[in-house]
Amino acid sequence: MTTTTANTTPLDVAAVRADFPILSRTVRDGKPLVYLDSGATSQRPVQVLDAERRFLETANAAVHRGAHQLAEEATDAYEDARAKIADFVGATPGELVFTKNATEGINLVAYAMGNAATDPGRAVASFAVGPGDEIVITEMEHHANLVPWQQLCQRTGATLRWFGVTEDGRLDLSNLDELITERTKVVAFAHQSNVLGTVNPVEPLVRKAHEVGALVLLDACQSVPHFPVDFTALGVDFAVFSGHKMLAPSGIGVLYGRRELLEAMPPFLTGGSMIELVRMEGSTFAPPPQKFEAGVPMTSQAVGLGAAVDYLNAIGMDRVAAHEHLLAERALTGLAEIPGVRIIGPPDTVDRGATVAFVVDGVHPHDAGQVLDSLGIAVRVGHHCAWPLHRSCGVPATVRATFYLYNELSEVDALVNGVREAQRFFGVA
Amino acid sequence: MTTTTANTTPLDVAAVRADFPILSRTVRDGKPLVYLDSGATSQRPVQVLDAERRFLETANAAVHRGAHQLAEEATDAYEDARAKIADFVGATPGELVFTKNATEGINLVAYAMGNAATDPGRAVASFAVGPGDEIVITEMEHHANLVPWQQLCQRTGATLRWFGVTEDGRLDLSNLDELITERTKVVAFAHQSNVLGTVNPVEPLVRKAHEVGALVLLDACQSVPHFPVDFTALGVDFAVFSGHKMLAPSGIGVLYGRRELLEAMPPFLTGGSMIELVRMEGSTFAPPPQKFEAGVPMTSQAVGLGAAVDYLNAIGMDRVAAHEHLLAERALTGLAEIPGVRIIGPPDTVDRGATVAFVVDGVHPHDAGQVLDSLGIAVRVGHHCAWPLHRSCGVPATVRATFYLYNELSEVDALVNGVREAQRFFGVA
Amino acid sequence: MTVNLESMYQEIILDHYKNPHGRGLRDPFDAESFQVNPTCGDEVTLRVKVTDGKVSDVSYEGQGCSISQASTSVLTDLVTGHTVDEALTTMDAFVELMQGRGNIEPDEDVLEDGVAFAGVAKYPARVKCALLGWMAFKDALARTSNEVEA
Amino acid sequence: MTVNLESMYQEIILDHYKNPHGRGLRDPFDAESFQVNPTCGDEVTLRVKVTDGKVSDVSYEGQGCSISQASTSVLTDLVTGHTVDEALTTMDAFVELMQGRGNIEPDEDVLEDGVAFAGVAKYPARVKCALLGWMAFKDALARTSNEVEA
Ligand SMILES: Cc1ncc(COP(=O)(O)O)c(C=O)c1O
Ligand SMILES: Cc1ncc(COP(=O)(O)O)c(C=O)c1O
Repeated sequence: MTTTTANTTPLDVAAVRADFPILSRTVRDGKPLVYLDSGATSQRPVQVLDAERRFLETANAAVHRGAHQLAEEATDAYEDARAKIADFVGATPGELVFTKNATEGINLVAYAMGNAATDPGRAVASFAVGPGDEIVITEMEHHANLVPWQQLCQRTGATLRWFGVTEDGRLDLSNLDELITERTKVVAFAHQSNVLGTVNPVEPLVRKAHEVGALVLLDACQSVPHFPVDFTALGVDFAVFSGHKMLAPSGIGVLYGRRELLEAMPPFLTGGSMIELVRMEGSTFAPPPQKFEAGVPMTSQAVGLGAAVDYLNAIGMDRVAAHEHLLAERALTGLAEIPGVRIIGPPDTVDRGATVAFVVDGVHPHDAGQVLDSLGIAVRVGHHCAWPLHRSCGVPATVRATFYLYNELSEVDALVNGVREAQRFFGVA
Repeated sequence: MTTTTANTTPLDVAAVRADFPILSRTVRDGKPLVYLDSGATSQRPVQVLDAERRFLETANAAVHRGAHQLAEEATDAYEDARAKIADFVGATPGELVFTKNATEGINLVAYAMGNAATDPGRAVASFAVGPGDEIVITEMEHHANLVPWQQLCQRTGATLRWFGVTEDGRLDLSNLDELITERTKVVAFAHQSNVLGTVNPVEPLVRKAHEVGALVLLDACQSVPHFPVDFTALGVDFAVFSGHKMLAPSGIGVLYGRRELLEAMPPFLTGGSMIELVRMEGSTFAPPPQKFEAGVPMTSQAVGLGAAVDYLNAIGMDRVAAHEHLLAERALTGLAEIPGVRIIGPPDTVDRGATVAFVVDGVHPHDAGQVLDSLGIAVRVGHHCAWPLHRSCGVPATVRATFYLYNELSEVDALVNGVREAQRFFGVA
Repeated sequence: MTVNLESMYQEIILDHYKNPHGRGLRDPFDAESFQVNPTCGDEVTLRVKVTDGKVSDVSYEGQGCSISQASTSVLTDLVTGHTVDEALTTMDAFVELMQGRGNIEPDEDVLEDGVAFAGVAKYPARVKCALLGWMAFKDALARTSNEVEA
Repeated sequence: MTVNLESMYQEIILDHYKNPHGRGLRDPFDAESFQVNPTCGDEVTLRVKVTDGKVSDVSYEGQGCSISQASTSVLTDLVTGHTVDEALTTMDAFVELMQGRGNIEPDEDVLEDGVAFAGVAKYPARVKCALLGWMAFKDALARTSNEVEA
C-alpha cells in the first residue's frame, strides 16, 4: 500500500479524534491514553454507537421472522447494512454472510468442506476434502487462519502445507509450484500480516491456485479496515474480516464467498432462519446468505458495521491509507534510530501497513509493554496469535504497535520515547 | 411454573415500561406499540443500553490478549459479567461459554461430539457418536434443537428419535423406556416450548437419561428469561439460552456445560485465544471456557447481558414469573371466549408460560397478524421455527403472542379485541 | 379498521380469495412445481400445460393466506390463453410491482386485477406471499421448456 | 518514570531477574514439568528432587519476562530445604497473594522476598507471569508423589 497523499487532502486527525469518546480518557494516574492496539480491536466513533442505539430504541425486532412493522424495519436495517458493507468490499449482498467474527468465517468454510463428504445435496467436488488432499497456508498466519485448517486435516486425513517467511518478513514464494499442486484444495493466507505488517501479493497466489483448481481464502482482517479492498477484483473465492477491527461493534464478522460457491457449499451452523423445509426425517436449506446464518443474528451489530462503513467512506479509504502510511514511516524511522531495537517485519513502507512489531535487546516484551503502559501507551505484547511466525523469526514474543486513522504523529513519538524509557529503566541504555 | 403472587408484591409495570424507550413509539399511523413478540426477541432497557455504551466509551479493548490498562479493565468487565450470569443460572463461571446465540451453543455440542471420533486427545467415550448410537429429541423442538442433531446423525450415521406431543400440548412420555435406551447418547429438549408454552418435566428425562449413561441438553431459551432456573439443581449436562430474549444485546448466547464435560470435550471453533500451544504441526488447547471461545469475543454484549441479569435480579425472577402468569391467564381466558379461536397448547396455566399460540377459523394466521399489526399489535405468525410441531398439531401456521415483564393486562385485552376485529374484517364473525 | 389495512386488502383481493379462479389440479399438464414459503409454511402445487406456444392451462392446489391464494387466482386469469412470452412479460411486471416497495405505478393494461396488489408491495414480509404462486409458475414453465428441449 | 511502575518492579524483583538463584537444569531429579504462558509464549522447565520428605533441589531453565524469571528464582529460595508440606503452604500463600488483586497483606515470615510481588497482583495480566514457575513446581511435585505412590 504505497498510496501517497499527493492527490488527497490529508486527514483531519483532530476532528476524527473528537468522534471517539474513549480517546479522551486517561489511564495510569492521569496519563492521556495513547491507543496503539487497534490491530487487536479498534475503538468506536459516536456515529457507530448512536446508530446501534437508535436501532435498538426504535426498530429492534427479530429479522426475517416477523410480519409486523418493527420486524419489517429491523429486517430492512439489517439488509441495508449488508448491501452497504458488500459495496464497501466490491461484492454483492448475496455474497456476504454475517458471522460473529472472522474466526467463525474461516471455521465455517473449513467445516462446510468437511461436511461436503457426507452431504446428500449437490456439493461440488471441489469442496470435499480427504486423504491425499492438501491445504496450503503460510507461516505468518494468525491462529484463526491456521488452527481451523489443522483441525480440518485431522478430521479428514488431508495434509497441511505452508509457505515460509523470508528474513525481511516477506512471504517466500520461491517454492510456489511445489506447494500449490493438483492436490491442493484450498490456499488460505493473510492479506496483511497482523505482526509483520506485510501486505501479501494476492495475484500470483490466486493465479496459481486457480490454475490447479484450488479455492482461495483471503484473511482480510488487517486489510479491509486499512485500505481499499475489492474482493471481486482480487479474484479470491472466499474472504473474511471482523467488524471490531474497523470501528464497528464486536460480535460481528463477515464471510465473503463467490455466489456460486455459497450456493453449492453445504451448511455449517444449522437451526432457525436457514431452512427451506423441516421434517423430523430431514431438512432442506434456504439459499445463501441465509443458509449460513442460523438463529437470531447480530442485528444491531450489523447496523453498527453499516454505520462504520459509512464513517470510513465519508473519510475515504485512500485517505485512511495515506495517513497510516505516514504513521508507519515515522514509527519505522524513529524505532530504527534506537540502538538495540530490532523491527520484526519489513524495514520500509513498501507493501506494508501500519503494524510495527519489534524487540528490544535486554528488555522482555512484557516488560517493555509494562513501561509503555505506565506512560499511558497501550501496545500489545506476546505472540499476537501468530506463534509459529514468532518461532520462525527466532523470538518468543514481540512488542506490537498498530495504528489507525485516529492516531497522531505525536503518538508515534510518544512510543519511540517510551521505548527509550524502557531501556533506561531496565539498564540497557 | 405455578408461582403465585401470594408472597411477593406485584410488579410495577408502569415503572418497568419507562425503562424501555422503544415501548413509547407508535406504529402504523400513530398507534401505540403493543409488543407481544418477546418470544422472538425482547426489548432492551436503558440500563442495558447504558452499560454497553459505558463500556465502549471507557474500557473497550480486546480481552484476554493485552496487558495494558484498557485490556485489564475490559477483561475484568467480561469475566465479571460471566460470573454474574453463571450465578443467575446456578452455575460457576468456568461452566459458562459465550456463544453468538443459543443456536451456536447447540451446534457446538453437536459438532464437538462429532469431532470426538477423530480427536487425538482425551475425549471421553460418551462423546463419540457413530452408527448404532441414538440421539433423542422431541417433536416440539425449535429448529435450533432439531436440525443440528439431524445433521450430526447424517455426518456420523447415528439415528434420530423423538418424543411425540399429546393432544393437549404436553410431551408424550408414555414410551420413555422405549426411546431412551442404552443406545442413547444425548437427550435434548426444550425447557419451555416456544409455541405451546408448555414447561416440560426435566426430572424424569434427566433420571432416565443418566440411568442409561446419556447426556442431557436443555434448551433453556424460553425458560431462563421467564422464571428462576438453576442448571445445577436440574442436573442437566448442557444447557443453552440467548441474551436477546432476556433484555440483553443480540449476538450473545450462553452454553452451560458441567465442568468435567467441558474439560473432556474436544473444541469446536478454533483460532485465537482458545489455544495452549500452537505449532505448524499441531496445537493443544486452553482449559474451558476459553477452549470454546475462539477469536475476539462478544465483549460489550457480555457486559450488556450482565446488566440484563442485574436488571432481572433487581426485580426478582419470581416476580417476573408471577406477572407473566397473570398475563397468560388473562390471554387464555380472553381468547377461549371467542368462538372460532383455538389455543394450540395447554388450555390452562399449569406448567405453562406466557406463550400463547392460536388459530382463528377462517382467517389465515398471516391475515390475522396483519389485522393485529394494523392496530399496532406485534405478534408473530407462521410456524415459529417449529414446523414439525405444527404439522403434528395439524395446522400449517399459528398466531403467537408472547408476553414479558413489560406487558400490561390491557395489552392482553387489546390482543383479544384485535382477534375479534380480524374475524369481523374477514367476515367470519 | 385502519386505512393501511384497506390499502392491502383491496376488494379484488378478497374476492379472489373467497372465490378463487381455476383452483384444483387438472390433467393433462406438462410440468408441475411445488413451492413453499419457509417463514410461514404456506405452500402451492401448480401445473402448467403449454399448447402451441401458449399457456393453455394453469391449475393449482395449496394452502395459504389471502394474499398468496388471491395472487395465484389472479395469475391464472392473467396467463391462461396467452403465449409463453406474453406470460413471462406479465410475470416480470408483477414481480417488479411487488418488489417496488410501493413506489411503482402498475400498468392496468398488463396486470388487470393484479394492480390490486400494489398495496401489498409496501409490506415486505407479505411480498413473498404474493409471489408464491408466480414462483411456482416460473419454475413449472422452466421445466416445460426443458422437456421440450430434451 | 511513574509511581505505579516502581510498585511493580521492586528492587528485589529486578535483583532476582538480573541474578537468578538456582538457575540451570540439574541431575538428579524426581520429576520435571514444562509450563507455558499461552498469551505471551513465556516458558519454564522445572525439576524437583525430593529427599526424605524434603525438597532437596529445584532447578529450572526458561525464557520470559522479569516477573516470571524473578518469581521462579524466589521460589527456589523459598522451598529448597523445606518439607513438601511447608513448600505447599508457601505456594498457597504466594498464589493467594497474587490472586488478591493487591488487597492482601503478605506475610513476610512466610514469603520473604516473595512479598515484593504484592505490587504485581494489581496487574491481572502479569499475575500469570508471576505464577508460571510455581505452576511448574506444583505440577512437578504432583508427579513426584505419583511416582512415589506408584
Ligand atoms: C426454544 C428455542 N430454542 C432455540 C431458539 C434459538 O435461539 P437463537 O435464535 O437466539 O439462537 C429459540 C428462539 O429463537 C427458541 O425459542
Ligand atoms: C490477520 C488476522 N486474522 C484473523 C484474526 C481473527 O479475528 P477475530 O478474532 O475477530 O475473529 C485477526 C485478529 O485477531 C487477525 O489479525
